[in-house]
Amino acid sequence: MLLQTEPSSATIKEEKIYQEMGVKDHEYERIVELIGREPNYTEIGMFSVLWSEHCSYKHSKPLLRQFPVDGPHVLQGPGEGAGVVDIGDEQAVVFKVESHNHPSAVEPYQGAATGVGGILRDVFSMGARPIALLNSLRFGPLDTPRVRYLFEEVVAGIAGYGNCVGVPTVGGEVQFDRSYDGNPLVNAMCVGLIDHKNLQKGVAAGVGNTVMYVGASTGRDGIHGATFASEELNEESQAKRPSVQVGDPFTEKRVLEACLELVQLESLVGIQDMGAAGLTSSSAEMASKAGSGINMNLNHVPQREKNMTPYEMMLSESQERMLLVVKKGHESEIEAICEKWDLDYASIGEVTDDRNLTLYFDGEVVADVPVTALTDDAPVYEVTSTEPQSFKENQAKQWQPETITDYNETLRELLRRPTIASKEWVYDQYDHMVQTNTVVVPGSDAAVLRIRGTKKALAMTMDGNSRYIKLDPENGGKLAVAEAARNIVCSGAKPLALTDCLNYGSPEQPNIYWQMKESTKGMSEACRTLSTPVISGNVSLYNETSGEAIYPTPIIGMVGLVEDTDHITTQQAKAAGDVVYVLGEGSEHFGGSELQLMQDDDLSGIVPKIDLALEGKRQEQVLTAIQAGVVQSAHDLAEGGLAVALAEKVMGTELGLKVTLSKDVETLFSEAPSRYVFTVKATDAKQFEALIPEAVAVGTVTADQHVTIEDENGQPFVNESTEELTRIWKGAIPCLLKSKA
Amino acid sequence: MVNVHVYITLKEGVLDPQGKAVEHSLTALGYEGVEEVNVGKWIQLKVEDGEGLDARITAMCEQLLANPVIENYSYKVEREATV
Amino acid sequence: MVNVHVYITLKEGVLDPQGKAVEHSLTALGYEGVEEVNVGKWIQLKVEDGEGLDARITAMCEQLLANPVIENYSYKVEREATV
Amino acid sequence: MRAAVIVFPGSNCDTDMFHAVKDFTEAEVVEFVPHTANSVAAYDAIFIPGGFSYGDYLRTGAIARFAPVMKSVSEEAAKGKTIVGVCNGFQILQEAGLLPGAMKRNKDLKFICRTVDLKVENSKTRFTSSYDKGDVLRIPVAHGEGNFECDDKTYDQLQQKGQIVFTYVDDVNGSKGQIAGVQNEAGNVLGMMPHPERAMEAWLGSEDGRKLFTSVYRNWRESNVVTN
Ligand SMILES: Nc1ncnc2c1ncn2[C@@H]1O[C@H](COP(=O)(O)OP(=O)(O)O)[C@@H](O)[C@H]1O
Ligand SMILES: [Mg+2]
Repeated sequence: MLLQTEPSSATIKEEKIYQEMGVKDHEYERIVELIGREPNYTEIGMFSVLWSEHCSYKHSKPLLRQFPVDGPHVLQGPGEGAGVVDIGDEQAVVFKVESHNHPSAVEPYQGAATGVGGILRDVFSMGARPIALLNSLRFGPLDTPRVRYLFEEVVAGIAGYGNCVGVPTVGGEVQFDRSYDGNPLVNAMCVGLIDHKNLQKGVAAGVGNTVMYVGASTGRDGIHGATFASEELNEESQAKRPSVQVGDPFTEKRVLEACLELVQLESLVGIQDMGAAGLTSSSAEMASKAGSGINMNLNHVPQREKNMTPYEMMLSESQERMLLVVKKGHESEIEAICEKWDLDYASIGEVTDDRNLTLYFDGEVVADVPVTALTDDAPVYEVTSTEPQSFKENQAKQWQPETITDYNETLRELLRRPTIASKEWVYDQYDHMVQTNTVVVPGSDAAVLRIRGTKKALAMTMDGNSRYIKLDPENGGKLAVAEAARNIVCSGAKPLALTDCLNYGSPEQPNIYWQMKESTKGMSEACRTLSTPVISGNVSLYNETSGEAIYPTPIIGMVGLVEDTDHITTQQAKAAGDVVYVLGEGSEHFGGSELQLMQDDDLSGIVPKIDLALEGKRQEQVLTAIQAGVVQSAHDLAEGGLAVALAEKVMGTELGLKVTLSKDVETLFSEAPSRYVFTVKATDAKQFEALIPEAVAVGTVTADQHVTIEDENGQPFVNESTEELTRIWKGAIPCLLKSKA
Repeated sequence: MVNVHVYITLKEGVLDPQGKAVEHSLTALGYEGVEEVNVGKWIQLKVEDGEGLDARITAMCEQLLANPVIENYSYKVEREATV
Repeated sequence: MVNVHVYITLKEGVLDPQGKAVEHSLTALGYEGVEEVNVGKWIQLKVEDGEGLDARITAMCEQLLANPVIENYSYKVEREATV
Repeated sequence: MRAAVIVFPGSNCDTDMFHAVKDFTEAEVVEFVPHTANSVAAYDAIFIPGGFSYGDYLRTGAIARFAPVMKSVSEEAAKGKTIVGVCNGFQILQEAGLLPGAMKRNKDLKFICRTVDLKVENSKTRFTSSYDKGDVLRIPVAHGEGNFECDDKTYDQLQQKGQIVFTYVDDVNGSKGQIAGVQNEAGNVLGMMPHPERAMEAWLGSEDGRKLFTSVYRNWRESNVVTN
């Protein structure tokens, strides 16, 4: 009866109702051509979500093709729920990143929470047990109540979901910048561990096999979430959402445990989570991958609300649901496991050979479209890309920092910058220890988790610095990949592969498309040089508020393998008397640096250039030295440069540092890449120097709990107690949050 | 001062896992015929009486006490009987 | 079926960290003269009417809905007007 | 010693607890026991792990205490069996009336995960006999509702009867008397918010939790020497 209120095929065409769903005129015409008639309301709804950027990558596909996706260890590249990399002993690591930017802007707690839920399902639907979560967050400055609210709620949402499911949140990053004021970024990454034999695929294979629904029941949550994720935010965004998706981590935990039992069954043919575009995308994609068709009877879909229409059921983004294909006659095996975990389930359809997605409701066919039309035939756009004027201007401009008179004060100020300040306030709320595998907890360059029963461990990190990319996208793309790899190497691991989340503004803007093109080009090149293929990823476009795009923000999630847990290294200095070494030189280019932002509150000029060959060479040297056991601590230089990195080496410890450095802004605050600080036992110094001859001994770790930097004449120009530095660095974010003015 | 009681509940259609869990548990405990359990909030506060009281309470609810994206609220003002 | 509203609050004397935080935030937001904020629960449920209704509701409250160690509860039954 | 680790829907420290008992005591049997089990009578020690049983909906532990297995846990508690509840396990034991007090949300309303200093207040218990009174242990906490509350009369009793087993050295969550762990009057049921099972290996941060498990094991062995 509600069906009658839906517009007819003719009305949809005449009144261009498809436009409200984000379908363009020419796309509508193409749909009509593909299915040979005018689509009804349910059908156009299905096309609108599957042809949205979020599901079809219609603006990003050509760019994604640049990425190297193969490698000797890659078992599964992009295309499934998550990528898979072999780590030996018949085990593999599974990981992927996902954005939940738009939902988090509207309802930060639930938006972030359901983002975590979604990425967990991507990983356990592969058959892997999730062992770690990470997150990468971007907000405006913490100087408005709205941004503080978004920040606090996003963190609480991530904590609320991950903690309850019992997967430790072990790492991530947070940056604050004006460009994210109205459009925060919430990217969540999940890492799982799997035995090769359990590896699953999302395929609807085997004509006659049963399509089963498992998990939470379907409500009217987040209808049109996928299209919503592909649109710019505006005041109507809120009104547009019939209802926000609410996560239920308790159900997720049960779905997780049930799925890990289900994947042991011979009779399970395929499994995929119902993510964005819910039942539509999972069914169409599973059929597409198998070259099959699916018939479904929507009356059998477990429903939470009354009188749901086929349109609503197909587009609902209710959380904690999975779609399964099961060998005919074996449904009861699935049912038994679902009952054990107290989950809803239903047989809702079967696999066919007609390559159509055919939906029945109340005995009638309510949708009947070729699977390929929904998936493979989605449009792909070659967009115009125009280099913005500002790029040339910045390349021609050498930004000069103001002369620094008080280095001590500059260091203090830098440590207080929210982007540099300790993120303890954040990760204290995350259970980062559950499952008792976390060897290196948040607070070092990368988190490290042991793999029980082996000598191996996994290192993982998320990184991305959009300020460099904004000024110089190609070089910035390289920097992002290199930084992630550097963090992995510092912890004693060899980078294996990466996952990426591409967060940008509207691709329909030539200048933005140019950013996308250039930065992904740079990323691809870095991936090749550093041998870190891209095994999975996610694209989030239209991150704009009132026409203002965010900085181009590709985020890298990287995982590395520690061959022997003895190699695990952290950034903290270990003992007084150890020698402090610096590897790599500063640069005269300060474009995009934290120092520039601090002094100018704006970005401009040339950013430090990266030499990928040198980057690769140094990473090898560093890893070799760490594996040789001659490195006590290793830390890469990032925001704030050497001075900040030195301070970070003793934060929270009972140690200090005394080093001699030349008193200039390049040495101390440059954010040039490929730089590290190490501490080495005096007795290992010779061996260390033989392995990294370019490293320069600059001083020693002390017991006097002061960070002292002297010039060549022995004049100290930075001298501050470890306690005071720690206080500033740890206090900065809590202090900003308390200033409720 | 007046006593204000604010009642907050999830909007219709928004998933209420808590309500579901309680309903499930009550049924398991043998209470039959329990339905549509909803767990909401009841916030009590004392506020200065006087002009614009309703506007003030509404503002507090919308700004802080309730989350208008997923919650509905209502309130009741209770004046102590003056002797 | 009748609608039952259960109201749960912390016992007097038990410090309510949530209430305190809300009070603090309201004051910080510029709402003056806000006092004694208490955050409690409001549980709505539909229960079969009939004999022993009060006893049933009381049992549900004491057994599950409230924790008598730190909470007090009260309830209200609402019957839809029969035409 | 035969040990049970109880698993509720939503438990998530069950495996960690299992490893702590299995890898660090000489218990002959360590088994997961589902919430649906009717009896735990076959076990000498019963561990209730942390997590979010039933999503912690309504109140932490409120729904779990009615799980079928809890009836038997209560019976065994009354018989003097050793019962240890950690974090959510503690909350469940409170809801079940096997331990005093109740938990409120942490004083700053945030979930806290961090390693804290814990002081042993009573080392004459079957859970802490391998420690010394006054020992300060490094043990992780991970909870949103660990703010221990009880009335003054109960608090006095806890003090007088030596039921306060652990306190926080610093005010971590607002708990009355900075209580982190208590035992029942009979001394066979312990509840604590910090996670000793996460403090078993130095390279993961701390091994200060080991002695809790060895105490439980040793006490069991000593009281069963005759029959063995
Ligand atoms: N959102 C977050 N969640 C968890 N851990 C975080 C988060 N943000 C930062 N951290 C942790 O804080 C530490 C410092 O982060 P960051 O400054 O980004 O390091 P780096 O510059 O070496 O990448 C890391 O251990 C990181 O994992
Ligand atoms: Mg780093």
